[in-house]
Amino acid sequence: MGLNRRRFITFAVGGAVGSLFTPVIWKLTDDVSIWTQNWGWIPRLKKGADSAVPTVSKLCASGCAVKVETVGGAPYGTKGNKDNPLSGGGICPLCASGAQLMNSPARVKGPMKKTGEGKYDPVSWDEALEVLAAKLKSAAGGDGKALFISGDDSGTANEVFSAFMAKLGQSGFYYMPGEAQAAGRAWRETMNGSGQVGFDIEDSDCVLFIGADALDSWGPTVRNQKAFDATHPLGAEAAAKYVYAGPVQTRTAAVCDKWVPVAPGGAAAFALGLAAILIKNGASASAADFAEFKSLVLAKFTPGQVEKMTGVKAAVLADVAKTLMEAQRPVVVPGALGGGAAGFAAGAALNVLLGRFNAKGGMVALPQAPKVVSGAMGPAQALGNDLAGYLAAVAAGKAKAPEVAMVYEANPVYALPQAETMSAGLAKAGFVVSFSTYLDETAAGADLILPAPHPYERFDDLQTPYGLGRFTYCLGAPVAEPQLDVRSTPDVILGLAAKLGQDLGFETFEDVLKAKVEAIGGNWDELAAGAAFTRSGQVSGGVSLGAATLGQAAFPAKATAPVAVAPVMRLNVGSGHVATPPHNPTTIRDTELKGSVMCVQVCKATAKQLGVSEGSKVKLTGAGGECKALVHVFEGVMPGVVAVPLGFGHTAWDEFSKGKGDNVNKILTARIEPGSGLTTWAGSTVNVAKM
Amino acid sequence: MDSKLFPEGVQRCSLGKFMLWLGAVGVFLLWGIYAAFIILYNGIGVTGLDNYFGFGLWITFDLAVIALGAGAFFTGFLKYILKIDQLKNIVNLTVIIGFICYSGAMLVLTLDIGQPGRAWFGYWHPNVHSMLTEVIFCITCYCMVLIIEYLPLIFEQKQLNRIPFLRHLAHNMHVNMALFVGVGTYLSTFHQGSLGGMYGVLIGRPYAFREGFFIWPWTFFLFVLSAVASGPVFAVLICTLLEKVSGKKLVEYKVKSLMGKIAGSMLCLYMFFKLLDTWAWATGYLPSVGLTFDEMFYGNIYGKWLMWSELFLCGVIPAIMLITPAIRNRPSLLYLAAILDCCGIVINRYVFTVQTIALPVLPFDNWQTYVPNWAEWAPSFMILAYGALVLSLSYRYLPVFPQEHRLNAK
Amino acid sequence: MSHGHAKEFKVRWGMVVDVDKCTGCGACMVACQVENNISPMVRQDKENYLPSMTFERDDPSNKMRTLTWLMVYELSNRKDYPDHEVAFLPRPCMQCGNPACVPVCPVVATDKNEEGGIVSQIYPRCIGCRYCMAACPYHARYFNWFDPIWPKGMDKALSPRTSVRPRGVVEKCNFCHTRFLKAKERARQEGIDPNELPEGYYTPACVEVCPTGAITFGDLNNPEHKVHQLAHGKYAFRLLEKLGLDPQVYYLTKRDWVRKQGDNYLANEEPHAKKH
Amino acid sequence: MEEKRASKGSGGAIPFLIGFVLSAVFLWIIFPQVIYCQKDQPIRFSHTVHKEQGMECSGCHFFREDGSYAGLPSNEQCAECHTDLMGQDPAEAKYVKEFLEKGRAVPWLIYQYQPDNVYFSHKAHDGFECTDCHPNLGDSDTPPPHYRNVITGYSKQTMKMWQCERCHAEGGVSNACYVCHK
Repeated sequence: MGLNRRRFITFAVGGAVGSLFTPVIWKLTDDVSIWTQNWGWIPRLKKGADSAVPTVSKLCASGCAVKVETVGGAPYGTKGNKDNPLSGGGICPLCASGAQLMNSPARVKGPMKKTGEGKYDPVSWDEALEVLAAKLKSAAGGDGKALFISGDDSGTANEVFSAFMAKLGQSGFYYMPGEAQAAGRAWRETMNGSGQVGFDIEDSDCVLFIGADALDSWGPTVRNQKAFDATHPLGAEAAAKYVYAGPVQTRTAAVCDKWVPVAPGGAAAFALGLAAILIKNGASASAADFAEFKSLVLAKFTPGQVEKMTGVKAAVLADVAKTLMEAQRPVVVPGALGGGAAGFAAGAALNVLLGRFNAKGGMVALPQAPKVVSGAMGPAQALGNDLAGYLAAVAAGKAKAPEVAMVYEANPVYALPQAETMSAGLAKAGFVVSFSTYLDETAAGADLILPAPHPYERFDDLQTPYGLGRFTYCLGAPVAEPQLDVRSTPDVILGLAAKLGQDLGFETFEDVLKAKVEAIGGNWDELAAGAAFTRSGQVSGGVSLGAATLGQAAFPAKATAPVAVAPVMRLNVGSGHVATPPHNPTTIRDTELKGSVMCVQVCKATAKQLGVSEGSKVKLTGAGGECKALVHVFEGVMPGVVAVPLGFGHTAWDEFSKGKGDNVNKILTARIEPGSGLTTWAGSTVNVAKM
Repeated sequence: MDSKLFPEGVQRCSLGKFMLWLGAVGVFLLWGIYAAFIILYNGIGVTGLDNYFGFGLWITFDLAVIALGAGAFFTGFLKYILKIDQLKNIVNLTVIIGFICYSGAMLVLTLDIGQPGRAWFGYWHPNVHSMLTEVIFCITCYCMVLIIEYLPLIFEQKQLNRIPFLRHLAHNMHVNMALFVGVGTYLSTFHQGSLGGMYGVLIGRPYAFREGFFIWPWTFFLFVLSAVASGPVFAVLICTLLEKVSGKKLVEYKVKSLMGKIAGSMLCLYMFFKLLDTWAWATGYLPSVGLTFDEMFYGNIYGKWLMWSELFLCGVIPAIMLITPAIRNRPSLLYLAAILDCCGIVINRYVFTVQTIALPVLPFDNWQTYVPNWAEWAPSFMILAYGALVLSLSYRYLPVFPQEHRLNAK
Repeated sequence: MSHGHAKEFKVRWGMVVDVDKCTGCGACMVACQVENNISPMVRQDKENYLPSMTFERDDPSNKMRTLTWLMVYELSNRKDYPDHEVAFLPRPCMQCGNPACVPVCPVVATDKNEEGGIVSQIYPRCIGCRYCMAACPYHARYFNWFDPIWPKGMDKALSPRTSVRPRGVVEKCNFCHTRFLKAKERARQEGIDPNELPEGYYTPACVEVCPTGAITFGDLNNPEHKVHQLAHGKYAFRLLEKLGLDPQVYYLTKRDWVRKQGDNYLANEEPHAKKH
Repeated sequence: MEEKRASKGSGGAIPFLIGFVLSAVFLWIIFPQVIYCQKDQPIRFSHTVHKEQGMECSGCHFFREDGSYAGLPSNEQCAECHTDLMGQDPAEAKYVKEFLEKGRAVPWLIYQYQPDNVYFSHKAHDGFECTDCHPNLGDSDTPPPHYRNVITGYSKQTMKMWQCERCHAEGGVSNACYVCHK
């Protein structure tokens, strides 16, 4: 019986039927479905002990007290630290991404040296430090040859940096401009205040935010939010009234009892308008310049004049004044993105008039932690240095460019107002060094990148972030070993100092912090375990109302273009220092960013006036640059105002932020504020043209 | 060249011409196969579907072809159970159409589910409360029944039929066909209904949700009725298309007219209930959940024109045309009515699939629109091409039309 | 009706969200993604070995394709300046008492049968038919259109609590269910009855991180839990209550316009406080 | 015609039967060998040697404070004793050299490996004997080989869902999906 076709087929059929009586088909079917649960290219979870390690996170501007969740020692999540008053268990959307940012593709993996335009070679730390030491040696001799920019205005690391600069004979130590700087300078120079000013929101029963988007991006956001939480119990009547005054219905405005639209640049005028009403109703202050202040506000800030300057109707102004007067413990929290002293001083004067200075639930002057590094610059001087003004002067050729510029945890190329002018100023520096955790715009153009560890990998601290109403000190210890070739910047600087023959008195930054903790009278172990050191008590002393400055500075700048700009910072998008983290793009609305184009917001009336509608492509042109955007019609913006989002338009970083939207810092106009001499960009105006 | 394979006594075009035609069909098949690979390799993300439109073109396509394929079970039922003998002249075609529609729908479903490797879970881990479980069971079972009904036709192919075993097998299957048809009718009725039930039970989707009888929402019965109201005339349309393409008469006109009459009667019955249902939904159910009839529609894409077209232009009008002998007996009008009837059912399946989920139920949500992309169109065309292929081969080599020889005798 | 009897549970985990306290900051959404291993939205699969056959993925601004188990909606009172108001409404899965999604699943990949009343969603069982997504009027269910991708190195920070899902399956908020399992485990270790967890033993990630305390969580059936009182308070309402899905998520607001957007009302209808 | 007759006769059934039997027998024998691949533990860990030193099981396998179970000791725990070589066993030398000194965790092969989508609480099963589910490794000198399914990647001894469900059902414990899945 030979094997013909038919027999073979029969044989094969038999084999097939036979296989059905074995487990093969059934097992394979089952295994294939199990395989789909277990695909090799889907990552596996890590096993191990689960714990939550406290530290501080400096990703947002004010810093968050966090607990880092780890599995088998590896960080994976971040939550608030309930035991720390700075957090109360809450967290901001930037620090919530902390563990993810640790492994972000944008991290600088090791020291890098520039070898050509946009080209970098990895170098060893030794080599890199050698190069930097040589540069600094040659720059020594003569002030103005070196520049240090710090993006962290609450850390002891600054003492190391500024003392190092001082030993080099350099006074060019700057903070990135921000609320703390504007307030600090206005407080000291305009109002003769001392200590660090803050606001005891927790104990207030009526909070008026003038331009301070306090429940989303201003000051110690999480603590502000916790104060709001405490005074607004669930399902019951609120214990405090919150009012937000500003050009845009921000997230703060969304939960406040009232939103008072005030034109951009009109914050000071609005506050002085309120002051005028208060004074008319008998308010007074023991300040030396009260009389001058009184005649100023009664003459120049009548409700009618204020309406012209700010767009706030007399009745509304009276209503806000009434709310303040009727409250037991009101507090005014001034603050607006845009530097300048007037906005702060006018709001602070209002607090003084209300009798709320150094009062419970009012505006307070807080003591500052003693310095531990000898030769370090005091906060008064450091806050007084105006980086934007300096770089603008360098760009214009009015000041000499530094030979070495060092940038720590800051992104001046991106985040300064009139960004293109400022980065041109920085570019004039002979040699730029970036101490950055991430490949940000500044690092991407620097001559040398010396990567800093992520906050979870280093020692760091937080000294009373601006806005707090109580002296507070928090410590952060490393949660995990760095996985990359990075070194803590203050340690690097201490090493450099030794190399250059300086004696800063410390060998490691950990020792500096230990000295600091001892100096304030805290307990290292408790602080390292996540507790905050707090101390009540205020700095007493009379203050002035700043009438002399306000008389010049409180008037809105003359418009140079038809539409006023109201920059809006949303913390989930990023800060000036940290771009959008990997998990945050999904939290950005499609009315804020569509594909790679950002949206600017105008109300119907403005849209009509500009001849644009929902989805129109527009170009915004300011004095220093231009931006592209789509129009989103939103009725929470004052007429004549365009709300622009900060935090977009990165050209470095990673795919989660790079090439998305445009950098609105470019279209802000930096100018010198009359009276205070500070650089301000409040009340910038732009042309909006349909594309 | 392949004339030995042709059915007894009929003429077919040359093999070259036929191959040319198959080549044209093959282009669509290849395009679809490419798309299928891309989809299986990347994930369904390459389609135009999204989190709002989890169902889209594919589900609409499946539901439509399953409804239009209903000619198979209903004609079979009339022929073998109710013994309307005239239908034997077209019943083979309805079986082939049914087979194409059901197997095609299953192919698309394999792409449509996110985890094809787990497709058998529907059997192993069934949720007896889900209408979709009923659909999965009935469709796969009925597809097997259709294969059983199709097989004797294949065995009757001239060469195959010489093999005694196959001849006897085909004969015996014919003898017992009534049994299979009975099973098929039962399965088919249930899954046509379950497909409707799938939407009717959507308690969170006011556009589709319906009260009902026992465990079945009204849409269950409406879908059965609408399927039997369109399936027969769809078979007539396909038959006519075949006649036009081949240039031969395949089925007597009076058979087609009879099919039209059957569909017309069912369409009348369907429209009666459908209009009642729509009325009760618009005036009773919607206000009870705080919605109005007008809120169910949006712009042109989900405008009322769709509903009016479905109900009147493609519902009431073809119903009247099909039950009026004078109209029905005029071929062009019969075909027109048949086209309208089929369009109405496709619109029905489309709005139940897409408009149901496009409607924002949350008051602060917005209408969303859905446009299928190439990755969805390509497999759909692939199924059409697959249908054309099966139909062409069947027509060329199998004795599908018993009357063809007689009608074309010169 | 086919979706008849809601199962009774001794414990019903529920959430109460105060819309008047939500600033829409997004911290909860980030915490949710981190806890539940939702991958960042990467456009290109750079590691794939068939690049010409590999398609680009979705932009995160395409909100129809994001995986936002917890979605914060922006509500508007739809009035013109200056009477305009906004509110933010976080929407997790409602864990309905009478879920629309559960009875429709053909393979029992989603169910509501565990004490606590959380609607389960089992990824290895799901076949990806998306019928549950079509059923849910809250859009709480999401589909994995592509395999997840973590940029190189980022997968080192995966949460140990939630398994990573492959493409082709549906997922949704489950009140961080593994935290419930862990809470029971901790209770056992500490000698506490795992079926009577004290308040605060089990907290979902979003509740834990919310800086304004807008979200509260607990057992709706337990009068000692805060959510029980809040859900019965005069400011409470639920989304789409008229549909009869019986959600286990409640909202609070003192603003009438917000409450009115919580359900559909005819022109002559007024929302009224919930009766119990 | 002859051929046809042959196929009609017994000749038709014989190839079928041969095919049937061959395939059934072949697949029954060969399939289990193909689908599982045998692997040995990275270190020949001897439980008996450790027990002889007077170590308790709970020294390495214990509940943490949060009720979770530390099933495998970490390098830190091992290093409490094995800072230097303690004996002459080459397995110990291999462990110290290749893992402890390099700070690498030992990739132990887990016989009861459960995938990430399963949540198993040892605490909830505290009342059972370990050997009710696990092989009795406590008395082993050489760990038995591990069989890995080449398609699924699971261990051959991985408990399947129906086994969990059966025990839960018998014990009157809920079989709700979320009792065991994450």
